[in-house]
Amino acid sequence: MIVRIKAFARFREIIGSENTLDLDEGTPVLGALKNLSAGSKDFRDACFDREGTIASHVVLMINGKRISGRDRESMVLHDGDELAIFPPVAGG
Amino acid sequence: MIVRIKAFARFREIIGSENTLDLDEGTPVLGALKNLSAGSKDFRDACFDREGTIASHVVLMINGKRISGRDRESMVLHDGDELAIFPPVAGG
Amino acid sequence: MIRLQQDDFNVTTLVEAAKSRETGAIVTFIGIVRDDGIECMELEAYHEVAERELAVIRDEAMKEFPLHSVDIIHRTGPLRVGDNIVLIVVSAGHRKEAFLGCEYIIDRLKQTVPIWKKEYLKDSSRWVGGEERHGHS
Amino acid sequence: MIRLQQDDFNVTTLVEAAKSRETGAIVTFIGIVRDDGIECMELEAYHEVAERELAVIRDEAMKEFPLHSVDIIHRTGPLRVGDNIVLIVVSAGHRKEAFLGCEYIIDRLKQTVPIWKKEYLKDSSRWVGGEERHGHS
Repeated sequence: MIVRIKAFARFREIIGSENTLDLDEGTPVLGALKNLSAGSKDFRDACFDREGTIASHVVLMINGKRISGRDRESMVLHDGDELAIFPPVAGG
Repeated sequence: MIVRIKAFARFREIIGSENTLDLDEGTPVLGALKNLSAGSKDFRDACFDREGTIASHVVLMINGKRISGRDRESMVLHDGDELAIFPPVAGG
Repeated sequence: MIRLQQDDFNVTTLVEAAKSRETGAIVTFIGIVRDDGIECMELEAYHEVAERELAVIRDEAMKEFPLHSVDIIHRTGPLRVGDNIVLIVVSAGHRKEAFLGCEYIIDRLKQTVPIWKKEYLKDSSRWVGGEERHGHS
Repeated sequence: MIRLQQDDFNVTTLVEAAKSRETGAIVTFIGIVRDDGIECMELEAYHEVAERELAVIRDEAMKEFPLHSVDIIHRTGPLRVGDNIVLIVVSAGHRKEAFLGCEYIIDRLKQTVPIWKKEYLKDSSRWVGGEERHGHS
């Protein structure tokens, strides 16, 4: 299945604004992020804390909806989904 | 002595925006207002309540400074003073 | 700038003039003639005293809150529904104080500044009472 | 109107457009690039989601307070010190709700709308953290 990754701010600077991943059906968010980390140590360092869990300040959205709690790792992605990753917002 | 009377809003409509009174030295505010009332029943009705005291909603200023409490009746006017009379303010 | 004037004001111009390099937030309040069944209104002021009171309020606000600038323009004369009555422009480093300062100023203005409004209805007219009565906003 | 745009906005034009016959008060908030030792900044947004979140905030504000209209324009792209970042225009019958509504909107905007700022200093650059960190206002 194809999942689009949108990255903003310093995540965009590391992996570019838009990536397309070809993942196995049923891959969860964590799987997609690990896939991206495999290609970029900088991305891994920005996304994960020292314990290997997604850093608390990282914001994740699937199709424009924020995901929180356990969903941040385990929510399953579907073909055509847009997964967005970015740091805390600072508009206004 | 000469005292200028500035009137605003409905007081202006009754006695005009500016009047000059020639009063005895030592005349208090009450004396000036009674002097004006003598010439206009409408002014008297607007300025005084039924007990003959200055109505509580009437605002008075001498030379641009609000006078309150007992001063509203007893403060003594001086030659060249500007006594202003108006209803509650409603700007903004 | 503190001013009573018949002419309308331009909000953009005053906002731009209020900026300094330290400005991060500008809050403006615009009071407008509301249609309370009226045709038009006439504003009257005790000019010298009103301008002096507005300056006092500006000074109070700048003492109370860390503001960079305060401008108040209040119109007088005949106004129609939809016309601007008053503009307050408050600039500050941060938004909290800009909001607090701006609201403080309009609240005080309505309490103390000698300005009056006469509303003209279809067949009659009336003087608007002070705040807590028929205040427009 | 809810809009993310590169271009600047005209406050006067939006204030005039916000008026109806029932409008008695308009409060505006303008966020401005403040000189925190920076040369300029670049604003980036998750466009579709940011505009949708702004519309959600507008709807929340209009549900919470008796407002007549809410307009939010947020700029993106390169901005210099003194440039406008965001404009919020809130119209209402009375001033209290206009102030409350406007402050509610900018508070929420800073919490939830996916927009980021990169500040360029003389020899370096930095991403601005979220509210309660180095927020500009």
